[in-house]
Amino acid sequence: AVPSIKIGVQVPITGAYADEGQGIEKAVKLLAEEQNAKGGLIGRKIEVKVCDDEGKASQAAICARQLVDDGVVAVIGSYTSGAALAAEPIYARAKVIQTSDGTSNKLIEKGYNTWFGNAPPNSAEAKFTAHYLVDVRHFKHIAVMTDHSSYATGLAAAVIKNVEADHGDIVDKSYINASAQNFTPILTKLKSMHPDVIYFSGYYSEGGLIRAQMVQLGMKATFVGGDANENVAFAKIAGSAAKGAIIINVPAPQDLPYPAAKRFLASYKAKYRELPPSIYTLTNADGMRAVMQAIEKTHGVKPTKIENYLHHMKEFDGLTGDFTWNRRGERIGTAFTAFEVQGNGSYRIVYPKPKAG
Amino acid sequence: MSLLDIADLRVNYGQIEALKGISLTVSKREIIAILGANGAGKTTLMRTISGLLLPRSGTIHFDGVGITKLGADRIVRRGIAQSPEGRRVFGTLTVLENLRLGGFTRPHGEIAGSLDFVMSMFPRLAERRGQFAGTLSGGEQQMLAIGRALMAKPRLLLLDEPSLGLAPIIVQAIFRSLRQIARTGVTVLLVEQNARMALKLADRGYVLEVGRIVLTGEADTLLGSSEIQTAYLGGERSDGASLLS
Amino acid sequence: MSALLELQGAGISFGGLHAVDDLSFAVEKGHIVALIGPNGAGKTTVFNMITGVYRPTKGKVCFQGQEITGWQPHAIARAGIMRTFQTIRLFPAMSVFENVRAGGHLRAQQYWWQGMLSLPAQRREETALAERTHEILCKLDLDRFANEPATSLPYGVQRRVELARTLAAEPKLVILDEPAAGLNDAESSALNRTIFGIRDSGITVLLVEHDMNVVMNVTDHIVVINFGRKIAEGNAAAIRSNPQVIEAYLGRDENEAENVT
Amino acid sequence: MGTFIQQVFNGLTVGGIYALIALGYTMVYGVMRLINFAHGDLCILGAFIGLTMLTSTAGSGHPGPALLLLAFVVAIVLVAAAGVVLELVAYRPLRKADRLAAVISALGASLLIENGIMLIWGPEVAVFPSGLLPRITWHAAGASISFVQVMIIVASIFLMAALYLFVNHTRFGTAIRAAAIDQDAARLMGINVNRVIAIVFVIGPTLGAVGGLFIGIYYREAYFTMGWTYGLYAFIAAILGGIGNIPGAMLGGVLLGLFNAFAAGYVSSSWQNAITFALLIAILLVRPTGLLGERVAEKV
Amino acid sequence: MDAKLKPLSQSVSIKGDTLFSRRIGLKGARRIAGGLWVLGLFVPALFDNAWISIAAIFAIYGIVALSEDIILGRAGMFDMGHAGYFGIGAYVTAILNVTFGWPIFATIPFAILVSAGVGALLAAPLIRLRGDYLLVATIGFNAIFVLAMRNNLGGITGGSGGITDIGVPFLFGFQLASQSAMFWLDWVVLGIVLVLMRNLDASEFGRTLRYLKQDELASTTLGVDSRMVKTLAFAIGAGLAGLAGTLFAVQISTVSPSSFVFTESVTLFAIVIVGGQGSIPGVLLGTALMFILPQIFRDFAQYRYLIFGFAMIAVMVLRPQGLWPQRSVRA
Ligand SMILES: Nc1ncnc2c1ncn2[C@@H]1O[C@H](COP(=O)(O)OP(=O)(O)OP(=O)(O)O)[C@@H](O)[C@H]1O
Ligand SMILES: Nc1ncnc2c1ncn2[C@@H]1O[C@H](COP(=O)(O)OP(=O)(O)OP(=O)(O)O)[C@@H](O)[C@H]1O
Ligand SMILES: CC(C)C[C@H](N)C(=O)O
Ligand SMILES: [Mg+2]
Ligand SMILES: [Mg+2]
Repeated sequence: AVPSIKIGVQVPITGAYADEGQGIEKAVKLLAEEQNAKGGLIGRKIEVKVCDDEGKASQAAICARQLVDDGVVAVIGSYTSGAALAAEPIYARAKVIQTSDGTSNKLIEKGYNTWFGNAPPNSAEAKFTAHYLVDVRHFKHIAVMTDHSSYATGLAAAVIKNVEADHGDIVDKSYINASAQNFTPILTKLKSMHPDVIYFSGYYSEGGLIRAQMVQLGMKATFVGGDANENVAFAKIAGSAAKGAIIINVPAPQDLPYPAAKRFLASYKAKYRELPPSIYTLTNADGMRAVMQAIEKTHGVKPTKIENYLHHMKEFDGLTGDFTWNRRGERIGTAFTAFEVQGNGSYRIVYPKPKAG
Repeated sequence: MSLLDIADLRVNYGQIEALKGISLTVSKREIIAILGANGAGKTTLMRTISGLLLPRSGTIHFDGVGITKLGADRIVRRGIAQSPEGRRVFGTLTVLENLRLGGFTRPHGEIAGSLDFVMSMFPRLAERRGQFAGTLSGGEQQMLAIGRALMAKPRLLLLDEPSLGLAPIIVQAIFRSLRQIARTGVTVLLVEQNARMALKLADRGYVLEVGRIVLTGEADTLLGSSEIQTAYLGGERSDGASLLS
Repeated sequence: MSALLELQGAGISFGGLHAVDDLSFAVEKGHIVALIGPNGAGKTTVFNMITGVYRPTKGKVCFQGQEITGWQPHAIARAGIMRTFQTIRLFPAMSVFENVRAGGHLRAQQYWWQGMLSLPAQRREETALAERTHEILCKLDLDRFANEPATSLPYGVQRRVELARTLAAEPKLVILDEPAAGLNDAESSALNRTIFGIRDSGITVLLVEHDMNVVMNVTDHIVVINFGRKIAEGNAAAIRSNPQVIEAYLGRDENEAENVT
Repeated sequence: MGTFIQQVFNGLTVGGIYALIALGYTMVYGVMRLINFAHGDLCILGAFIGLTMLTSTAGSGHPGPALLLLAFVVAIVLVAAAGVVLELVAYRPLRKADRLAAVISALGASLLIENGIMLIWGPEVAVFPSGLLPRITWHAAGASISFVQVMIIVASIFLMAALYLFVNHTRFGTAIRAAAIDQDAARLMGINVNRVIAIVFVIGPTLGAVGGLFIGIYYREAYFTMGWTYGLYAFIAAILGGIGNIPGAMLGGVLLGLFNAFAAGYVSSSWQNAITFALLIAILLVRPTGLLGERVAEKV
Repeated sequence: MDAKLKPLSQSVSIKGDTLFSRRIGLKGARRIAGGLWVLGLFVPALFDNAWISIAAIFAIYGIVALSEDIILGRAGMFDMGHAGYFGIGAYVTAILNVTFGWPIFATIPFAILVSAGVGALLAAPLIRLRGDYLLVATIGFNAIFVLAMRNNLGGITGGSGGITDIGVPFLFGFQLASQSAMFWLDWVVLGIVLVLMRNLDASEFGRTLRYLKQDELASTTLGVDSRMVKTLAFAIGAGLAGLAGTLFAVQISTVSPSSFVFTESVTLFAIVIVGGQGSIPGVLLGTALMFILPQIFRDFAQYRYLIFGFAMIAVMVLRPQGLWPQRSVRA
């Protein structure tokens, strides 16, 4: 029989980001199944190998070795930049394609050929964020909060740099510990500084709590969160306090106008009886789709050929919009939006102003 | 009528058989001395009667009722209290709390009276009533252990080497009180190394050897027996324990 | 000749309690000295002060003319004082052999890294240590228990093991806290001979004991304390007839058993 | 000033929760010398059970506080039952063994409960319904304190005091303390040690379930690994106060909460835990058995 | 009189077991252990890369667990922060190699010395603490260490993502890049550590640790300088853990705080107890169970820790002394 094509999934199946990891796993498996139902890829079945990196760098490195030892062609994941970073050199040395939603700029600094970010990098997000905070909303006093992850620290630093370049005033930069729950001490301190806005560059699990505790403490400042706050759990955790919070990211799944995206969401819902937790289920699905397309187009699983194809592909028709990859594996060609969380937990795009109709 | 009736009791520590078929009877108001060399199984016997060890076979009857399989706490409620080897006082509780615990099974109202009795028997305990038992001297702890057992107002009092570590004057006092206590209707089972004193006090005695009863009789007879004389009362030992000389 | 061990006005208090107060006495080299007194008189506390387990709050302790007040226990051991405990303290998960070998700790010269590298000098020393331990076990008639777990043995044997452990350190002074407790008369007579044997091998002995069979028959000198203070001092005959000692400690008659009935 | 007062309340709220959990640690430790590493997970089990009650009764038309009370009762009963079973299965067989064996058994139990929770309730964050309690917030001198916070602080003080009185001023309490020191000797006093231990394993988890549910109500979320984190902090609180000592656990919990608040609020939020731990170590160096721990010298 | 008195000398039973026969037993066990180690050398020839890397990880964690056992199993000090020392070694190697370009082998002495130094420095004041209080203090140390690494202490630890892309060791001009080569390196170091541990147990210092564990007061009155000995035990344990840290950094090629968190210390602690305190084969068996099984049973994904927790309880209840307890007298 012809050997199967092995695709790895390295994501947090357990831990704080379990729902995101499981969403990615589900998306990849769904795509593989659909493809196999069509007779597979270049005549070979796709076999998905999953490894739980728990969202931790250490476990990610172990996963990377395991998946490499399993003989995968490409790996989808991980969700967090930290886990993707730890695995990156291992995949690069083994010539395994890696596509992840990790947006930390560190991921592209090393210039590995095997790296393909399926979400736009932090540098772009930071530029947009600074513009939004300073030029659009005209916030006078900006407080920045971040956790210690590679992604959040990098994003916070980039936002601060861009805000300062735009002549905005950063009143404070504070660190929190991810996995903590009590942020009232730090918020109390910030409250006494009277910021107009608190920008949080970490993940939704803390973002939701921060937002809730701001309201509990009677803080009037606006909450603006980075892309990792986009997850259905944000609004659930923040509860009634979620209303009015702003999140900056590429458009959310429901806001994707493309037919392919609508189809994908429908079959996802049919199969798993729920919607994906965030847009990253779809960006990673795009990663998987791009890899499959490359294998198909190059008629094989030669890493160099696949890399080459992906780097030079013109306008990939993504579920999350058309994009291309530059030489460094950076995703190019997706616009950011700022959206506001509504009372029912849905999002409304507030900037750029949606064109009527 | 016999108060305590033990038949063919066998007790093991893992593979080691510590009691190899012990039978004995104790009548009401008797004072019984149990003698035996180190490791003979005296403590094992006491612990088994109290229910801290489960025998492998054999039976124990107290006042006609089988208590062989009863838990230690239920046995106390039936009227058997023990002052254990090694004293086992509650170190981080005060002397007073220790004594009160001795009366744990008794109605609240009766405790005060017993406290007075014990404190008059051991005035040192009254002086030290607020001190943590763990910081008492060895002898003071021994007094506390005996006093605590008395607090239960038992019908059968088990004393495992009560004279251990006590000054001669206290030992005399304790043995005098034991006689008094026995007169009030308490039966006493006494393990002692101080064989002479124990046999002077006791009505009858048993001699244990490697888990078996090897000798029993009236205390006076035992005191006069040559075996007891040589083995326990200071005669020469055959065993080569005369050392470094 | 000056005393081997000397206490000068030593005292310690716990909270408000003066457990030992202004106590002075001396132990001459080569003697067997007993410290006696009622329960709670402070005897064990005195031992604890001498061996550094407690730090005296008053006075001085001198050993071989050198002040050792407040030294750490291990330093005092190094100076040549070894002790046993009122409640036996053997290493519970070790055999008799291993327990006694532990006494030779101070005799071992090896450094930790020599041990880890198993250098020849270290191995030679190990053999010597094992041989010496066996000698002591034989001397105290413990050789047949050598491989028994120490704490499952009968009480009397455990006491002897503890004694052997102190002797393995080749001390100048051994301090014994109630060595005869739990022994019957026959056994305590045997203990008397052991104590003489220790003295004859050149080691000074200081002991606490309530067993008059031991105290009156082996000691060269007796110190009596009550409430932490010395109330009498002298040889056996003198102490036996001292009214204060009789009243506080011995009771009406030393051969007290007769008086019980 | 307002900021300071606010920080005190911030600390007290969390400290109260730590204290409730720490009391359970200290009780079990006191009697069995066992660090019950599964205690934190039992607490969070309480939170999840309570959550299930709340979501399944939501919309039944009964008033919020009544539903909340029901949730507390059910959580307490089930968690206490789990505690007793745990003792029976994982700890009782090890009573005579090296105490570390029981500690490892407790770690195993912790993993078991934690992952059991994950399998039942899923690995994602579970969110509590809002609006169960009056949304009252008091504002004074620039500080805000909510009804939930007051409830947590008051309840933990009340439960601690009740427990203290029970343990130190009742016969049964003395029995608990006696069993804590020497089980065989306690049995010789007529104390049913098995029952004492079973009751301790009812009291500890009961307080834990209350603490766990408070966490859920206060933060409005629960997830399966949370028990480990809270358990660790509560254990540290118990040690800080002197493990085995009831007011100590309370004091330790509150201090830990305050340290956390002040470290994050006045020094550095990113070094918050380091500062807290450094303070903890410093305190232990000065008082090696905790603030209120027993200091009975070993008598030889 | 119902029986005759027997001579007293029979009142104590004497077991036939002699020191000599025990020695044979011990030697036999050592031969088996040595044989297994030699067999291990053939792992790369017989298994695929997945298994070789599991074997390499086993060797590394085996060393850390053995070093924890010096402190916990032998000296009886509750060290629940051991992953910290392991981490120090790994970070020293990572920083020297990645930031300063040192060859891996040159970093080893520093990894050992820095960990040992921190171990000694911390232990010196902390060993006054007993039992659970020491346990919490060491947890505290571990937490502080992890936080310091997360906070990118001095700008050299790389924050929570840690340091990636650690190089491979060179030996006599050969690059030990393949998984088999790395495995042999780990395996040889494990062998050396095993010999050191065995020697330790047979030396006065090793015994002194056990005296302290069983009765500190009695030990000090026998002349044991407990402070010094305990500090030294911490230093040696920490130093060996640091050595393993180097190997870990090389094997995983990434160091990050999450590898050295308190939970890892708990696992190390558990290995020693599950395997058998003070027992070399026990600790290795414990390592195999606690670190390797979860790796092998990855396919059980969600159930694996549930099963694992259940197994921990079962092992302790059925074998409270550990799977392979130290050969000692049974009390
Ligand atoms: N916990 C135990 N485990 C194993 N063996 C034990 C245990 N306790 C006692 N033994 C053994 O059982 C036998 C009887 O011991 P026991 O303590 O009953 O003797 P005893 O007559 O009270 O001696 P002593 O005069 O020393 O108090 C001894 O051989 C002893 O070694
Ligand atoms: N650590 C301590 N804290 C408080 N009191 C103590 C402490 N140690 C000893 N004591 C008290 O000091 C007194 C002397 O105790 P010590 O143990 O020295 O007596 P002893 O003479 O050895 O008595 P025994 O013959 O009964 O052993 C006792 O009253 C005891 O309660
Ligand atoms: C999926 C995203 C929330 C991940 C985040 N942007 C990161 O790089 O870690
Ligand atoms: Mg006995
Ligand atoms: Mg004494």
